[in-house]
Amino acid sequence: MRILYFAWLREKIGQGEEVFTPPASVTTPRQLIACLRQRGGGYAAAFANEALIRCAIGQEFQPLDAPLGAAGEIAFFPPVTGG
Amino acid sequence: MRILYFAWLREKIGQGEEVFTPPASVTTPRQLIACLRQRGGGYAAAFANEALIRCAIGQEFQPLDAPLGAAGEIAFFPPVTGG
Amino acid sequence: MRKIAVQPGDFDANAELAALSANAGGVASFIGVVRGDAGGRALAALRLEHYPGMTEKALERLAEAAEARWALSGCTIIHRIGRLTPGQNIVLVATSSRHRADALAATAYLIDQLKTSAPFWKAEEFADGTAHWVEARESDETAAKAWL
Amino acid sequence: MRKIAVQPGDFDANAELAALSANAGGVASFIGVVRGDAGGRALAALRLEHYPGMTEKALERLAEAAEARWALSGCTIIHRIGRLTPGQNIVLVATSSRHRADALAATAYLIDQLKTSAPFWKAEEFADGTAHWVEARESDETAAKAWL
Repeated sequence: MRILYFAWLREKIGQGEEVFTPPASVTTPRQLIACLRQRGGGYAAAFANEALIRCAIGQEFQPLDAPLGAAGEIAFFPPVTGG
Repeated sequence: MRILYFAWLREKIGQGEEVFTPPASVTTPRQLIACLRQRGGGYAAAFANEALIRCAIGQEFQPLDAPLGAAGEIAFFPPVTGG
Repeated sequence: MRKIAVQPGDFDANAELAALSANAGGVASFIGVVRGDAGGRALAALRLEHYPGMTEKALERLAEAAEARWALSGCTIIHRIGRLTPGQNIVLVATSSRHRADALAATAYLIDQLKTSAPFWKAEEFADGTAHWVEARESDETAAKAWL
Repeated sequence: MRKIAVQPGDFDANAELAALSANAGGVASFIGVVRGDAGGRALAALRLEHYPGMTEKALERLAEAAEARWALSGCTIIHRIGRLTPGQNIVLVATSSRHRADALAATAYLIDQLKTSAPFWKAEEFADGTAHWVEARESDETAAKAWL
């Protein structure tokens, strides 16, 4: 699974992209966040407050409790601020 | 008094502007229209249907029954269609 | 900043919008363009007549009303007159503001009001040589009154 | 006609609006510009980051939604990315239609939706060298939802 990070999540984690295979028990973005947070350091800081995290699965906005399914690409980022 | 005509009023009357001193009994644009209509010809054609006539006194839109007062300039025209 | 102009020549939208953008968060605009047809018939040109003197006053008044109602940093109204062919610009209304909602609303307001309260008249020249004066549209009255 | 672009470079508003005006009665647009200050502090620049691939899809979807809701003859969305200084353009949203109300409403809709549903993020760089990521505004959420 390819995981992308944008804006301050990217900065706190220290990279914009990584490949990661979560345990089979991880079936939602929220569970993936919990799993990544356990790595501590930048991950713990980036994912400290779930209320500020949004995600996209396969380049579509999804709630944190959506099924990950067989997603090849998931992205985490703060609420968008373009325009 | 300077009277101006625009759009099809100008075309029917055959001129865009004239100087005219109405009788003292003429105190509103509607009365001025009645007075001009009596000239017949283009004036009668231009002023045949008062519902289509709008006016400005001193370059301000006014209803046909507004007081002419000491207006130096009055204009008659159809409803506006700019933009 | 306010700019009002009534002119035969075209305007430079880039330059006008750039002039408005200084210290604004956003610039909203509307450009009216001569269509290629009217009532199902091919149009050769529009002829635009106005009431010199009164037009400028009426447009200044509209700009004042918009500036009173919304927090604008700038307001530009340019209306062309004379003979204009299909595809040519007729009118530019543009406003700038710190927050986009003000500029978007003020621009819609100004073009709606201009249609019913600035002394311009349009005649349509058709490809077959005939011409007629455009009649005022009820829908324009309705749009202008919706802001009251 | 639909044009969607995400690019570091500036856009030519004249050219974009002229391209939309063919066979339309009117062209409405909104241009977002980098302000000179934020929260009372002098701004040196904005840095704009996006999610390549997803952004273009999100903007296409917004254009589709606007085209379904209003009678548009054209729709253009250009959003810049990278480092932009005060006074520079950030985004152009422009639509054209036969009747002005469609273009005016669709333009306001598109910029309101873009603010909450296209994956762009802004960081503010201040004159004193500090920088921070802009937080999403409640008012943008409210504006976007008002169209539902």
